[in-house]
Amino acid sequence: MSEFAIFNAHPTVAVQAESPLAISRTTVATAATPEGAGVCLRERALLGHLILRGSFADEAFRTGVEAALGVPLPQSMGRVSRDAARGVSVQWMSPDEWLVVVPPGEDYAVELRLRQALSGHYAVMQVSGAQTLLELSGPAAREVLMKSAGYDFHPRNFPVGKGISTTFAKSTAVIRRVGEAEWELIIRRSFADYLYRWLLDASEEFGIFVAR
Amino acid sequence: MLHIYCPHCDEHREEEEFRPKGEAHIARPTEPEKTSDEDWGNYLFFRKNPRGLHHEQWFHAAGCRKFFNVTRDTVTYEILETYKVGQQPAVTAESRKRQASDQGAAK
Amino acid sequence: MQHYSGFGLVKHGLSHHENWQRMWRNPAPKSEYDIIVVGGGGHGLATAYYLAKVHGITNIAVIEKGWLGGGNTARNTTIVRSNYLWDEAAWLYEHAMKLWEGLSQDLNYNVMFSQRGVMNLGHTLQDMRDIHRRVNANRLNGIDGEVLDVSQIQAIVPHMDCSANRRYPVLGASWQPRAGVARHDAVAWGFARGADSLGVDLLQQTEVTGFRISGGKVLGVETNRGFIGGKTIGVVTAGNSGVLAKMAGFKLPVESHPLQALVSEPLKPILDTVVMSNHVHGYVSQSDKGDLVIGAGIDGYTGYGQRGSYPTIEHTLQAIIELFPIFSRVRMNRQWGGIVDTTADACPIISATPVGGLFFNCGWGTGGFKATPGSGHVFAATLAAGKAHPLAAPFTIDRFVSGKLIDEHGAAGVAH
Amino acid sequence: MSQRNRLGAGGRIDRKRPLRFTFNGVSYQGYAGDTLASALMANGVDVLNRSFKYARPRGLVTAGADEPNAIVQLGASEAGQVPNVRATQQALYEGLVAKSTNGWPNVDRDLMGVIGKLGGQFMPPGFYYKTFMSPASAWPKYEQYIRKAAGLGRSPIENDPDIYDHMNHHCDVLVVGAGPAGLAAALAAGRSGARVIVCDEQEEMGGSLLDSREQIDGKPATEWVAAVLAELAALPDVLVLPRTTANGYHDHNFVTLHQRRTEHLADVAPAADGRRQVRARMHKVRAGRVVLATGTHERPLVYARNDVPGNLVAGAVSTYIRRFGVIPGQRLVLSTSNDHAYRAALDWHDAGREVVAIVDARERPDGDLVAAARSRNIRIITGSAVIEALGKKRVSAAIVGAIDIDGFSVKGSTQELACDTIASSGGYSPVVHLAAHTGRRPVWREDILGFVSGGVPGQIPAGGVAGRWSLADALGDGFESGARAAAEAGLSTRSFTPPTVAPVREGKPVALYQVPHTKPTMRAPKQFVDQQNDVTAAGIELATREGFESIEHVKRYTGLGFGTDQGKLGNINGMAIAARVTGQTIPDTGTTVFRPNYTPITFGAIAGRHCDEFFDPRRYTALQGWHVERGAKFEEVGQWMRPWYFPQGKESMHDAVQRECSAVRERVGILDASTLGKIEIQGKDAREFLNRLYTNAWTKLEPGKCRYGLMCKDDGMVMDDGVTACLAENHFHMTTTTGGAAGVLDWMELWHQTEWPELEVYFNSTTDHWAAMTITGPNARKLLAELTDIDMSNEAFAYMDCREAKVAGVPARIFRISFTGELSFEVNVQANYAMHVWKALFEQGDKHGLTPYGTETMHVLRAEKGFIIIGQETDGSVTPEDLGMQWCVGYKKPYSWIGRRALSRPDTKRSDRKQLVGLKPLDPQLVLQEGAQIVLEKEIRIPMPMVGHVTSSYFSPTLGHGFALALLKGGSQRIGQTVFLPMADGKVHAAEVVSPVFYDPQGARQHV
Repeated sequence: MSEFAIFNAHPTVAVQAESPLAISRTTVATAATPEGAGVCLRERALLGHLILRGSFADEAFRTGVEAALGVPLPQSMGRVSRDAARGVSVQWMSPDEWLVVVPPGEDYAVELRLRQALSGHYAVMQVSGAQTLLELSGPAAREVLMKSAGYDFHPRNFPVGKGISTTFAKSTAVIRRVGEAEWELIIRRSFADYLYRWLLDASEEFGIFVAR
Repeated sequence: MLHIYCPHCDEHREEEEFRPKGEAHIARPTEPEKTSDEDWGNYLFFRKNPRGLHHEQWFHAAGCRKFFNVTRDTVTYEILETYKVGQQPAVTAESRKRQASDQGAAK
Repeated sequence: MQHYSGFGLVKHGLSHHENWQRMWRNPAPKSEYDIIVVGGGGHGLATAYYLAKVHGITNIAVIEKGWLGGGNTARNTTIVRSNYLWDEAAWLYEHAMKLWEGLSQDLNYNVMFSQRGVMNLGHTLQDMRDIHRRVNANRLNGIDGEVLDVSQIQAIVPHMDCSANRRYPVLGASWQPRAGVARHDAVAWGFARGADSLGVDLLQQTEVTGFRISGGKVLGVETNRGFIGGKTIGVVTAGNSGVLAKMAGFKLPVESHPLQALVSEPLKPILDTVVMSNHVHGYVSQSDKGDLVIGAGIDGYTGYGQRGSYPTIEHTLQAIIELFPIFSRVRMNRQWGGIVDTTADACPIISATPVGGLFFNCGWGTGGFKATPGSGHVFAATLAAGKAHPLAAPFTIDRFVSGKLIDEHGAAGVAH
Repeated sequence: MSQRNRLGAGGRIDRKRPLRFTFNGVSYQGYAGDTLASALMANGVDVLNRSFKYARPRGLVTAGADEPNAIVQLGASEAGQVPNVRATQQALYEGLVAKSTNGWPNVDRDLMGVIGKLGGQFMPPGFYYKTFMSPASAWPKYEQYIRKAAGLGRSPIENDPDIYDHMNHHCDVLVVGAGPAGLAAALAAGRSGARVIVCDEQEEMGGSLLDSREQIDGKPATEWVAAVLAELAALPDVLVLPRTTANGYHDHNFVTLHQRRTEHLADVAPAADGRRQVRARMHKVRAGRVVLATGTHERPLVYARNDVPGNLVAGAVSTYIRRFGVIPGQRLVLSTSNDHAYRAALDWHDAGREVVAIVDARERPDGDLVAAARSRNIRIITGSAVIEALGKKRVSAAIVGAIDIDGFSVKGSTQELACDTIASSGGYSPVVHLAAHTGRRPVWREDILGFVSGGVPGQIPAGGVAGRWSLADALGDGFESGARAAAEAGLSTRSFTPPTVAPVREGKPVALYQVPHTKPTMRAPKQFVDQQNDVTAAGIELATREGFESIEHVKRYTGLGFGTDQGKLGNINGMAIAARVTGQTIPDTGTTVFRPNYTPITFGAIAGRHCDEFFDPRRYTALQGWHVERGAKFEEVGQWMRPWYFPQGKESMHDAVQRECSAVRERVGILDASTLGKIEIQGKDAREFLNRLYTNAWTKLEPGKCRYGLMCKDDGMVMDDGVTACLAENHFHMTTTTGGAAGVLDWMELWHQTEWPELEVYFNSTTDHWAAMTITGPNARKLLAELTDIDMSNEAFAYMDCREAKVAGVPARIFRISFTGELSFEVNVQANYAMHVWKALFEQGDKHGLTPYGTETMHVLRAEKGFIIIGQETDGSVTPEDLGMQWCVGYKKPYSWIGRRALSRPDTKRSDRKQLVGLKPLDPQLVLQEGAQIVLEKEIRIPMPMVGHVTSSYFSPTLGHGFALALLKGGSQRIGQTVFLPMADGKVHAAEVVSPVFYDPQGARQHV
């Protein structure tokens, strides 16, 4: 009897997948082009998202994760390990929890690799259907974040590479800074339409362009 | 609005990320079926509710989702320390009294 | 006691108001009283008044650490209603309602009890089920109540946005026409004046620092003005009840939380009734002076600071704007907080305690003001007899042991 | 158009930009840079309002936030109405429309004024407590008149067209106030590299420097202001916020700053570049240190008829002259207790108008400003004060008398000085409001005759608010405080040489609050303390006479400080008067507590963007698009939008639900069940964890099996329910109710982290990951078999099994569970693939009669089966036993699971508790009202004992009659009895008590 039921959620036949923003696209943005827009918004849809649980103190767990993912396990709040070329990131969420984001369709393979590499008290859970990643960029992007969340987004407190989770409008979001004026938001599926409309509304005064 | 240091995230966060969860260090009776109705009622409902130093539980709901403890003055709302579940507070009504009397003696 | 009337006002006006008497004396404490009431808020003063008036016991002191009516009596949103769900609570609050209805005349002091009606809105199907349940129960308990549909609501509150495109459209409401508001300070002052005139000593700036207890029975209180003897003591100190209980050596099933409220600038009449919504979590009425009086939610942490957290205020005004988008351009003048002693079943404690002769009346949570005369009336009877008045009997401390809670959260739960 | 009080030169207005505006229907002209107040003054408009109690004519008293009288209604359109705008803080713009808030038929001829004049004598404080009591029935009428007479402006009655928002900030140093101390502090902190925010409530930054007579570094003070602002603007981490009021100071240095972004442009925010502008923004600042540089408010003197238009505080005179180039009148009498107020007379004189006299309460005034007045040959009357103003709608003369301050009396005879303006100054009160919002009581300082901050952690008062009043002191203190604040925030700071300012020597002021009159206070003409609330010195005296000795009582009885100016002008005078008449000192009397807001703040700004659709999120499932397309009506369940029913054409709700119910019972229906909470649990102790959380047992649940579970709180009351599947030995998929999901997850975290950390288990929410579709009805298997790659037979896939399969090519977890009592499969797929599967089911479903159904049909079907809904059949007072669910209670489980102990408390053991039953109305067509109360007798007498209530009630097309679930006292013993349900319309319904399971009690249909 196996301890865990591993489940590949992806069909092997061609199936139209829909991102959480499928119903939201009809809402109109205020800038038709990225030029002159204070904020640009782009969804990175259908990525693989996994929750990884375990103990950082457990060396086997640490090395196992690094072997499976190819990036080190971040130790503390704010840390995100990233392999940009492979599109893999691992973010500290809690002392015993990490968020793993991988390219579309790779989540199952990553789970298998993790489960092969790990043993003892740990967990891997698929949440690819549960969330989506938005890129928010542009000169006014930080101000839009400041309108939406009480966290301190100043470069002194939020250098490039950092990631956190916090309240966002009346929902929550994972927020990562990936460039000088480039941010990633990871939001929950059921709140995606609300947050999409929120971002458009909060960005109106700066002009927002929504990329396809 | 409170600014609360999360001992797991190792930084201050805004109160909106947290939820207060009442008095800390209330242990569930280890043998409930052998516990009297009075003691069970005590465990469920009766609280110290102090005016002054209070050890209370908070939940970092929108952050790391960990419970932790806070020593807070319920009148000034000053937070004197936060510490993890399973740890004991360093600041207590007794320690404060001691501190005050030490200072008195030093003078 | 100087009788108040319109005629009296004219008479005093002609003599430049130089002959008004004090509303109450400022007596020195006696060494011993038959009954001591600790806490000079509305409930404590009402207790003393009814002890003197109904039970003829006049050797009474009311001990107040600050100024009369300076606690939650001075900090609430003045709503009076009795449309509670459960029999025990409904009977108690309706008892109070009947006393409210004659209170100005009884006290010869206009407490400005304004029976302008209270409306509790429903925004979900479950809200409507709960509203029907409560109104049906109220009617069978002899308490006025109706369920209103949206057009009936709109007729009473024409400026509320009842359109279907709100985030939480209004589906219906319960309506208690006899409910309303009263002038909170006047209630304390009226009871104080009435009690004083019957011989009760109102001892302000007198702080209880401990109880003298011997053989499990209370003998009196230690205060900053010395020991004051009394073998029957009623403690009515709302948010500070836990502190007093600790002095007497026991814990209470209460927690003290900040409860905030706010007022707008004064406006010309725009809202003629009291509108409450548990679902969006806001309630509003307009005072006779023109302020919109708005109640905020309770903060989840223990707090004696008479202030709460700012997000609670934000959320409250979001809720008010959800109901009344026209008020978005109105300004908030002032916010403040009270200390409410909450219980697990949102019902009060009117009870004997582990100490003989020592009684507590507390745990009114967010709902104390509306009960003021009723609370005082039944607590007076309880103190006079040394055992619970029938309406107070269900509200013992023991119910938290036996499990016989009277859970008003479900239907009356949030706002008052 | 004449601006007859406009000076020929001077002021910071732009005379090249005239602006037109109307006040009370009359058109006037002012200039860019004017406030509405200065523009009205320029046009000689004296009476701006009527007081609310006595309807007395009132004019401008101040030039700032402390103005009690000039409260106007703004707005050219209905939606653009703004009530209660202080004219002194409203920038003039082209086309501004304003009106007085009181006065009928108009502010000049107010009929209420007659009543006020005649009746004022009979309306002492609290008069309404003493009358209107008989007959009791007349009070509502009286109240109607009281309400009409009260209030200031009016609310708009159209929805607000404007938008508002919030901006969150963190900074090292927040500087409140941009006068000399504030600007110096911002500069010192900013130069150190600190993150600095500096805000000021006025249209222009600079505070007192904008009307100062003094020079800084040998140049006009305004040049220094401009240079500092330029430097601050160039610093990258300094944010300068003009038109921004620090309105509330909260715990742990959290300060809200209300920024007015468009109110100087129009009453409704104009669009910019075709985009909406935010009318007001609330900056929510968490500051390391706060430098409080809020300055002082000048106290007027309290003398008889001091409310006649033309009575101003002295500093306001200087402000109007020097900043706005406008002068309040022709002939000035200044009554003062201090040197500083002499500025008003000097400015007046230098503007070329007549200073009739300076009346100084001190015997021997002596200081540089006094000398300057003497050098101008201005008459100075010492040891005296203005004791009464004459005039009706404008001052015509001042009565001046020599006074004995200690004896509180007028000595000898008085003289009448003809004048049209009386300026007064009783000293300066530090603006300590923000230092008191977090509960610290201000402390009296006798040397400055004012309250200062009681000390707030992390807050540094600088300049005037700290009692440092000379310009040189304020600047020096500002630099020092800014540097200290930055250093405390961990930044290294340089030392600065403050700019040079020529010292101005000022003599000692005298404490004077209420000026004595020749008549005793109770008989003298009204001496106003708080003009907005018509509070007089006599009123305060009367309050104390009646026993209101605490300052809080005085305040509440008289209304002192309750106005929209929050007592900025009157509070200290009022306290001092109360102290004098009760024979106490001011510190003994104490001050009342200051609360937010410092000045009133628009509701919209506090609410921010969280209005309308953003008031609360709407949560959607992956199938929302389809539901909308199919015309679903929605029911909201804990933020989730769930299809309630799917009407076809013009079908009524009743018809749609009956059709959907029949489809499920006879063919097959499909429900979007994605909103159910889902929690994935992994770990070797997962099973034990479930054993402790749920009332029932989980030890023996095999992989591939599902089980229904109940959760209680430790008081034994039911809290949530749901089905949990064992996916593998240490791996479970839990479901919760839709509304309870978040709470259950928190609950599990609480127990795991605080009570049972030894359990090796991890769990996370997967609610949004899975889309769940319930396919239910006799044809469910047939339909699924066509789309599924596994054996769907009853033998291979039994009731309460769970299986993995591909549905329409998409991997799925299928749970064979039933909430309808029919053959049911709940198909779970990764949410991104849900729409594909859903549509594929409909492509195959037509021939099986597949019908989408909503929550209403779900409710009917489950109620027919007696299945409970948490929150409908339960209300926090219901145990598993009350629900007749003893089958779901693990009495023998070894661990005392949550809730178990409480079930044996005396009250939970009672046999006459309310228990779940079914009700069958005797009239089969009747649908009982949900919430109907149950009684045992047909004859209704009020009050009537109630024994329970209807929790759920529907008409069942399957049963052909109405039916209900109810909680009934001792219900399990009453099966077969008839009970009664009295309704509001007087009807009394009868129903038979039956089992709560109405349909297929053996459960055969779900097992097929």
